[in-house]
Amino acid sequence: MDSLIYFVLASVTVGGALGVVFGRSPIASLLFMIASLGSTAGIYVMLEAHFLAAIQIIVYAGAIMVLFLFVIMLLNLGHDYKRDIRGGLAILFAFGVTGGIGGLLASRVMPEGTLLLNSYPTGVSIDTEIAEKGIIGVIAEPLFNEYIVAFEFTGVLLFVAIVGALALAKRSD
Amino acid sequence: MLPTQVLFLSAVIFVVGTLGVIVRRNAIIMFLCIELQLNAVNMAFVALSRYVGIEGQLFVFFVMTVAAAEAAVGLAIIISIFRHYESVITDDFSFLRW
Amino acid sequence: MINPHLNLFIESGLFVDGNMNWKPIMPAIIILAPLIGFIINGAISLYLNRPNVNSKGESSNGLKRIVSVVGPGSILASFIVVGLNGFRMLLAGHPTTFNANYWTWLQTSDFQVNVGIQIDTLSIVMMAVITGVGFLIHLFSIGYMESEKGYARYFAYLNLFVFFMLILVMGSSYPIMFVGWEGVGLCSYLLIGYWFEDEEKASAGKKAFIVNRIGDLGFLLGIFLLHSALGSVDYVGVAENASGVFVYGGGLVTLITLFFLLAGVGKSAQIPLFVWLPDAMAGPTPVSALIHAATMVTAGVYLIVRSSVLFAMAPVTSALVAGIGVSTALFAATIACKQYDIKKVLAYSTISQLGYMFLGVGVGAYTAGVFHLVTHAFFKALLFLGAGAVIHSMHHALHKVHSEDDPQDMRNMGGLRQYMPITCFLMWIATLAISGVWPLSGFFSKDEIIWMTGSFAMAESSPFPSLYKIYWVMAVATALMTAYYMTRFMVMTFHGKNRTVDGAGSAIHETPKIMLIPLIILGFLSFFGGWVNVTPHLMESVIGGFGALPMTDWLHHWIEPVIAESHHIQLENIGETGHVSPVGGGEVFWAVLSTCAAAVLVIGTTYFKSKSLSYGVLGEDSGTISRFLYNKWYIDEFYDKWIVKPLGQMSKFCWLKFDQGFIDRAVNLSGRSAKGIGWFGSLFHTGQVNTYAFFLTLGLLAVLITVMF
Amino acid sequence: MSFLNQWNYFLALGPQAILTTFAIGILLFGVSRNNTSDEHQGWLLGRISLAGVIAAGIVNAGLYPFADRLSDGIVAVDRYALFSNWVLLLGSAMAILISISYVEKQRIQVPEYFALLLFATVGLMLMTASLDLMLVFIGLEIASISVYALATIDQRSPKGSEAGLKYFLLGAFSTGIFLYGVALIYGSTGSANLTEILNATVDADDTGVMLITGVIMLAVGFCFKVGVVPFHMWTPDVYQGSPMPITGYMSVAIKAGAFFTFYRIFGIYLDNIQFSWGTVFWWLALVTMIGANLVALVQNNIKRLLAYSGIAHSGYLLITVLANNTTSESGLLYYLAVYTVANMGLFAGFVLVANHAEHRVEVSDYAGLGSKQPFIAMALTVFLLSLGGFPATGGFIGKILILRGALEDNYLLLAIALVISTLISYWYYLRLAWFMWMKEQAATPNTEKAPEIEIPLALKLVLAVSLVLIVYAGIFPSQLIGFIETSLLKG
Repeated sequence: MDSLIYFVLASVTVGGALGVVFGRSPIASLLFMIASLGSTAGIYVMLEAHFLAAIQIIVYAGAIMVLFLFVIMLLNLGHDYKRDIRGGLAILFAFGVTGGIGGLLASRVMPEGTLLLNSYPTGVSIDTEIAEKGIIGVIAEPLFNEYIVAFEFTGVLLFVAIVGALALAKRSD
Repeated sequence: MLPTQVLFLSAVIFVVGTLGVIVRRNAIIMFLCIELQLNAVNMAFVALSRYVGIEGQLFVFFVMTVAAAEAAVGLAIIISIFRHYESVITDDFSFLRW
Repeated sequence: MINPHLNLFIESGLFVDGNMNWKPIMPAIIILAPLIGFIINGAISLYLNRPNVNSKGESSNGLKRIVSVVGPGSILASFIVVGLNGFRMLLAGHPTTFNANYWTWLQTSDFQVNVGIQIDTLSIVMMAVITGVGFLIHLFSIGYMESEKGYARYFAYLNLFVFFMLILVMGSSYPIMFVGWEGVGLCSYLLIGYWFEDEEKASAGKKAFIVNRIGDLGFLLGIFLLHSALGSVDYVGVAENASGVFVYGGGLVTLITLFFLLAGVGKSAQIPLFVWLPDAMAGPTPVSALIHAATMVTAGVYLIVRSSVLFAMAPVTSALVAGIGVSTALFAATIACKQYDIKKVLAYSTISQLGYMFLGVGVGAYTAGVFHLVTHAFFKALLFLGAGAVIHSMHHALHKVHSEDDPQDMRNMGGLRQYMPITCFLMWIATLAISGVWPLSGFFSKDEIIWMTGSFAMAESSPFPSLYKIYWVMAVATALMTAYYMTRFMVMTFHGKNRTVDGAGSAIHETPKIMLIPLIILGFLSFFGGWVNVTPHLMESVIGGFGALPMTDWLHHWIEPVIAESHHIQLENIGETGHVSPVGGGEVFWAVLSTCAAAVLVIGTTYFKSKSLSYGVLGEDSGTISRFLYNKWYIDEFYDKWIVKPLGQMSKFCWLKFDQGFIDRAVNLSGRSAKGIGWFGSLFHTGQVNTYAFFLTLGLLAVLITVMF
Repeated sequence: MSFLNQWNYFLALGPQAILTTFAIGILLFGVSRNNTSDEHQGWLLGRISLAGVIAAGIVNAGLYPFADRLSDGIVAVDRYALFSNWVLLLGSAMAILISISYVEKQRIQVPEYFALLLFATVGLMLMTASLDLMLVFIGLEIASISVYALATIDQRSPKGSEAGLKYFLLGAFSTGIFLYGVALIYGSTGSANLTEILNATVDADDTGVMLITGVIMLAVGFCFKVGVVPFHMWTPDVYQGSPMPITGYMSVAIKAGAFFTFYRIFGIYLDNIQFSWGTVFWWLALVTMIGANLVALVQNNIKRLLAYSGIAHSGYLLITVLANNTTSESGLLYYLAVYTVANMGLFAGFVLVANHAEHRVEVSDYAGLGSKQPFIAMALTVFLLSLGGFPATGGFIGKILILRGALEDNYLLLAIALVISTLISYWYYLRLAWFMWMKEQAATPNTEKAPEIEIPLALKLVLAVSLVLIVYAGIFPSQLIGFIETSLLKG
């Protein structure tokens, strides 16, 4: 059962991703993107990362994608662009290069990742910890101890983004 | 085993995102493909965190924040260029070259 | 018995007495004076360049006067201090090497370079030449550059050049020498391109710069290799450690010396990097005299003499040095035979003479190399300045009649003797000197190099005896050719009928005093300068007036401490040099023979060439003379068929096919192909984000493949 | 690791905190005033941001007694980080001084401009001080996002927007690759903390493909930021289109910050597995040095020229990452310090010649500068010579140190390539100098008379200080080298 659900979610994720790349209009691409992100959230649930799954839906698929949608609407980009996708030799080269990287990742890197993950004793799995403290608690502990500096500077990062966006979007004159 | 399968999935999504950046001319869709890449990274982190440790999920949290920040500035830049050229197709404004 | 007045100086400490602990006075002044001159002149030049100042002439005239005082004055101050120290060294007898470290320039874990100077017998000779000849050329420039726009700028550059040149010869280590080395290259670049409105001249400056860079590459790598091998890069340390680390004929020392040779070949315009020097003649003539004849181009020779210990241990490199030198000497001399540009002749002649110096240092005759360097500085500076005076006059004369003729083309000259008698006379001294006519300076220096080449070939265990024999033959041939082309140069310029366009000839006049005085001093030095180093054999023979002439072998003893170590190595490995030439005969015999040959060639060519050039004079002669004239035609034909034509063809071949055709094209081609690659590379920058992302990904893939497989 | 322990790190990040505070203050100040009417806002806010930089510098100096006290956690408190702070602060101070009259003349939104400039510096300083790849990433993103915005900030300039978009899209793309590398490293070593990565690789004689791939992707991310061939392609376009002071800032501060971090990660913490990335870096350094210098030969736009020059310098600096011994580390620090000063000085001159705008950016526009503005021309010539590595300028010492370091680890071929490419670079550096000094008469007469250049005090200061520093660093380098040697990571 699990593997069936995973198969469906994975198919939607990959299909959505391909839809983003080959979507005929920005809106279509965006909707494919949301589908892909949503099914990714499902995969997170299957990986027991409930908190991230929620964040994924709320922040990623929700807020950020809406921002995209808003801009696409604002710029009135709904219609189709024939010359949007590069054709001919370019796309062939693109497939070649990305295929090469994909091939390397799939044939060399990820098998080793499999071995590596298999080498961990099951006891180390974070599931027990999650069962003990709840997922929020488990994430919060390093976030507010080791990574407190990073967390604070994430605040600065968001502030910078706001200032930058304001400075750019504000019409001068 | 699920995490390893997700690891493979993340590789696939990453490659698809990369492909998108190379073949699309529309700045917004290129940006969406970059978001796909980030999503692949997130997937890898989550899959790995299952055994390696909780920090992986923490990193996803940071990556999402950065993605949000990038989205804000990136879309502002796209709006800004749209004001000048009435287009977001990158070929329409490739004046800086050679 | 010491003069009581002199004794007073000794007691008061101004001069040292015969003890060995010699210390220079105010050595910093020597370097700082030109620098201060540069700063003052540079400031004035910057001030004068301001657009609102240019309009009012009265203030700029006053400033110009300041420049005229400061420019040569700073060099004179430097020269006086050098002279003072030189005198003190003389009194000290066998002075110790003076080393002063001012501050640590560079220090890392194992690499230390101090900013310091070293004054020893070699560097003081170089300093004296640089400041002495430099001062005279500065003086000459006052007259020559009088009406030029960037007067102050010119003197600023010239002072800066002297400053860097002094650093080059005074530095106590190779890195400091490199600073001067690069600095003089920069100044040369600036001064070649001095008349910047001319596109061609500016590109000549660039060519000089690029070719010199190739040499710098060798220098830098040589320094680093030297440091890796010896752990030190200062002269004292290198001399101390070299014999312990390197073996005679070893690979490492050969490699290091090859790199240094590359540096020297670039700077001293030897085959195959000589192309820049003829082009460098685009600069003002005094600059050619100072930089491209007397001082900078000899830096390569100085470098080799400085590294004599290393070169003595590398017989292969030394043979290469000598081979490059003598080939360059012969090759450039053939080219000089066919040039019509007055400065081009001198440029090729300079290359040829530099070849002699390389030959000298290549056969282990380091003193002879330095000796020729010194005498060459005198007579070549004189020739260039004389040519400058001619060009100056020609320019003004042609300007007066609004002629577009080239003031540097010797075909437009002729018969200038009547208008510029003093210059002509002085130039003849220099010509005889460079041709090697006894008893002028060039005779002694060139003779010593040729002699040493021959005796090196005949040494007990000479490394490549037959090769050195060939060198010897080539060197002799070059000496004769030198006499030929220099005489041709003089005859075409000063003798025969005046060939300037109508009326211009009368406008030619003797140069002003300020330009003449340096010429006279240089003429004096060109005549007598060679007497400082005459080997005892010659001194006591007919050539030395059986000891009556005040000739010494002073320079030999003077330089000896610096190169003693290399002589020691040479003696150990190849034994005593032979005291015969490859075809027999003693030193005196060959000296007499060479001067006779040169003199005959000079007189002969002068006579015939002047006849053939002076049209219309022949018909007035009669009697025995007419028979002689008949013979003359015969000789002329013979001469034409067997000497002039083959020579001309060879010269033409060398010049057009090899120099212009091959090397010049190679230099241009390398530049153009670099640009072509650059242009091709820039094509990838299509401006499209997709392309850039594609190449980024491609790079990632390539890198991943590299690490994985 | 308790929560309270972390406060030490907040103290250690004092300079960053001060700059952040000042940036926010500038924004508030800008909001509180009706900015459109105020003509001298640039000067005022510029002074405030300069004060912020100086305050950060004072705090930075005050941190020296505390350096090396803390060795765990994700923030490094060491003299290396403090030294990189100096360089970054110097670069931003100069960028601010250059910007003042530019922003006034171009009517750029001043408060945002200066705030973003300070934020970018905060990000870079955070990045150089981090000991955790995640924190590196956050610092990098703070800096990058600020600079994306700064490149685009001139609303009237289409080229600025294009440059900003290109920089943004490719920068985000490289960020994706960078992050994927972090994920792979995290997976194979179990942590993103550099100390733990070091421990995990300590006896790795045959490291897995996953770690190597992660490391390479990480390296590609850095190579993109510093502009290493073939990841450099954005550089010329973005340099050309961005506002001139920002181009200067990019060429100096981003490069310096990225290289400081680059060296810390690869030279120190990934040193154990150098066998995996060494070959790649060797080739990248070679291709970068030769390629960039060759392409620079045909450039006529000074900003593009400087872009390729900057790429070439990245190639030189890559050698120090490769040959990570003490000499090359001091070479890296020395070189970056000198490069920052020289390049910033150069851009100060460019801004002046362009008359605080984006005109007159061709090499031929510099014809006759030597006679019209001798001081600027002289300063620019010295900076160019320093970039080319002429003796008696700071650049020469830097190059010597790099060369020496390379030879110590037997990278003879790279050393030769460095010297050769330096020789090539003379051609285009001196071409510009040649135009300034030699080209007076050859200037085309039909162009309209170039406007008289007024030099504002701030730019005079930048030019003079840079000039003095470059010459001083070339003639008396031992003090700086001595100071650098106390700041090394390799002790």
